[in-house]
Amino acid sequence: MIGNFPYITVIIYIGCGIYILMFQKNLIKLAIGINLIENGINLFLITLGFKKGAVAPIYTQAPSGQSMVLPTPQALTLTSIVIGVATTALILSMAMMIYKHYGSIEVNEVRRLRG
Amino acid sequence: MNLLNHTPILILALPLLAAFLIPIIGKINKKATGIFATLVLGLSLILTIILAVKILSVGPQIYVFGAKSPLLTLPSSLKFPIRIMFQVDAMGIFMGLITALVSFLGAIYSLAFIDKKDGLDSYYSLLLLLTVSMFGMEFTGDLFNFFVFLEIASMASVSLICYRGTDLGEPVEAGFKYMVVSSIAALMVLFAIGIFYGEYDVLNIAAIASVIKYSQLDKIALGILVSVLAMKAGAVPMHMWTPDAYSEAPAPITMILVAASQASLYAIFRVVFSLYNITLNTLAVGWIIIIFGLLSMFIGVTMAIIQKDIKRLMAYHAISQTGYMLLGVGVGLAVLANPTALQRYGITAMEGGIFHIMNHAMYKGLLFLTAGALFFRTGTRDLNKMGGLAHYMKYTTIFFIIGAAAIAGLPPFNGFASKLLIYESVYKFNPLLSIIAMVVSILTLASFVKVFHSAFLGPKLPQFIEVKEVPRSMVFAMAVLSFIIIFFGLFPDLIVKNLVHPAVMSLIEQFKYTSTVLGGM
Amino acid sequence: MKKIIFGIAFIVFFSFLVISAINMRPFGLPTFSEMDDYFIENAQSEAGANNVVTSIVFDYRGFDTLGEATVLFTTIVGIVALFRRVKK
Amino acid sequence: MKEMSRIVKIVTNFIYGFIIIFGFYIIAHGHLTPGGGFQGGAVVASAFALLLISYGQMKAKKFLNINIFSLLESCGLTMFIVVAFLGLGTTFFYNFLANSGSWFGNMVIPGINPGDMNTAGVLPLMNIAVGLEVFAGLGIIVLLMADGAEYTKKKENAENDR
Repeated sequence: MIGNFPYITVIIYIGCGIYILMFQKNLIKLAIGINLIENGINLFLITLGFKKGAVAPIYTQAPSGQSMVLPTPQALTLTSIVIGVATTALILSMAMMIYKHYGSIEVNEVRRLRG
Repeated sequence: MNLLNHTPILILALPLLAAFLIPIIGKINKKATGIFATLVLGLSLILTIILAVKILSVGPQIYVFGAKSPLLTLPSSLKFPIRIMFQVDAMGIFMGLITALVSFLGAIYSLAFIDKKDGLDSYYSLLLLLTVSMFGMEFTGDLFNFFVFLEIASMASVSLICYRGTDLGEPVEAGFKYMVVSSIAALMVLFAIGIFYGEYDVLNIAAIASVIKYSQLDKIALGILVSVLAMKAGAVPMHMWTPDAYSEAPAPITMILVAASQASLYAIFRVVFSLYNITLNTLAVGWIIIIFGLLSMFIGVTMAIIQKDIKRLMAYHAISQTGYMLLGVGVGLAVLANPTALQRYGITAMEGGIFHIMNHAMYKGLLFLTAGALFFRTGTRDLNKMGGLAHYMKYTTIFFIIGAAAIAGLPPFNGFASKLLIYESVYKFNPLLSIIAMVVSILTLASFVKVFHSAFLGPKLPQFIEVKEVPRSMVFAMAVLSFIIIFFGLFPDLIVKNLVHPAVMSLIEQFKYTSTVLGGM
Repeated sequence: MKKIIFGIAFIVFFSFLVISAINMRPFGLPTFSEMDDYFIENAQSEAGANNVVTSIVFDYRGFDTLGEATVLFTTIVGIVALFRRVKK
Repeated sequence: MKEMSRIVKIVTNFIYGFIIIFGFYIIAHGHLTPGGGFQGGAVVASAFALLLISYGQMKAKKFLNINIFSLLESCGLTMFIVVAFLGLGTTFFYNFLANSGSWFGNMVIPGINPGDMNTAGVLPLMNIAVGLEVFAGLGIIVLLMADGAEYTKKKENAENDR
């Protein structure tokens, strides 16, 4: 159980992001919440790929005689980080446009679509 | 070097290359982007038909990326695949046909629908990217690749929903809502992929399906995947984004969004049937999907009756029709364990559910295009302001009648064919479900009669004097859809026998799915 | 009332995540890793690159990276479409 | 965004060249050292963000032109997918240049080696293509969002005047 402590901290990190998404009313805070979950899940993928006492999987001037960390989660996380950048850029631009049209970024005031 | 065994990737790579070139072409001359995009989508439609004929005759197609030959799934020293591969079986190409047809007609429709002043190259580039991402979601055999295409689909559809958002407030709000929902969905899918990678250290769907043990972790991963993809497909508990997104997007884009949310529905079936199949206890998960379907059916139609805006009304109907598909396939899944019940009515229920996906894409697309035609000419979507349009727009009225009759399930049209399959088989499983399905179908008919009366009938209103029929390219797109609806309605068994049945069998037989990869050609 | 429903949903979902974290594989010692061992041994010979991660990103799983570049391109075209000046 | 003080501008004039070179170093050595197309592109884009902030949004428009970035981005992506298409002889993403003795085709000494630039076939080409696309794309995002901030702020000033 104690061996999995890194996973639990990552899950708490994701939990904060989900808490923000559920209970905050400001659009920018929603963007921060989504970013928190994004980074949390990237951390989760990276902690999956760790091997005790291992080196980064690069052969240029690597210290000899050491095993190497699992490379696949790092490749997946690379893709997921760029997706996080794209998501945040799009959400912030939309928040700007909503502020331009509605004059406010509180979720309660931005509610013209009803029913 | 014959291009025929490269068809799965050419269907996807050509529109992608076109999407990258369009900003450059847009700088040269504005009009060319529309025609170029339509030609490329037409080409990929032809390639999809070629691939469909090949798959239905020969069998599932594999395409491995970067290997010595397209069929080399396993590297020499390993027992499971390490590269990304396309695994297109009958179910995948069935959805691919819907995607190709819907996006080709959407491109033709938007040639006349989108005003030529500005932002044209962005529009067509996003339309191509949305099509590419739907193809990717339906053809891929790799979990992480599915997540990347799910993300492209949500990005492209959000940008297209906000397309009219430069001077209007509502589209951006609808886009924001959809963006938040789909980024949570994509992140939770990534979390489930992390769980599968942590457990089995492999990312290929067929490889995971062969080693899956339905442990505590797999139950959680299944729960996350089904609930999140149902949210993306617009099932009830999280359907709040559907009416806003469908009503604020331009009409051809709404038609493609319907097909995009059906791609997430396909993903649920792929996860439940190809990844887990017998290992999950089919009765419980089947009943969960049935309950999702029932809720979607009932709440969708009850909310639809009270709507004033024509596109919001049709959006709620889209939710209720998704309920039919979930009901049909849910019943099929519930009886997957005992073969006798499966033979008796399980397969017909799934055939009804999956055939309903194709029919729904057709007639819901036609209805949204007619709503777009009304908006194009009258500039309003509010039913109270419209009236007496039948006098001026003859063709649109005929197409609307065909669409409304098809969605209500009247005999000569395709809606009836698939709904009948669902009623029959679901009645044998549990009579109450079938009765609810029929009641919902009647309510659907009631709400569309209301729409027809308030929008088309009535005296000639003064402010619509100069309204005339929509341009030819829009009429052509609607005509093709209504021809397909009538053709499917008159010869349903032709379609069910050699298109829907192989799709259902490819979902049910998990062994065939895994052996094509691990058996290795 | 809405807050209570959200609160319960949040706690249920969070407990799902914690359970999955607890019986995930032990942190430092991965139980299965044949795919990654294959990459570590064969990346140099097959893809010819010293950096195994880059050889995965661009050669073994190159199609993901194409999808990845498409995500960035979609976002940029979406933002260009959002902030375009509507010429009256 | 208003422009920053003179000291910041002088330091920026001095530094931004080195940031761009460092970014291209990461892109070019993607297959040897940690890094690659995405990371290098982001470093170069940070140089553009630095220029934008220090010179303010109006002045930065003169030397950070969106059309050039859009052109660069489309060329980068087209180069990427064309390189992938070239492998179509066998399969879509086939690494036809690796160990083939032509452009980037030298054999790699197995095990730990000092690293030779002329290896890993298609990878350096793809790294450059993706790096081009990422830094042009992030440049566009930074400029457009700065432009959007101005565009929405004008709404505030309009409201205050009314």
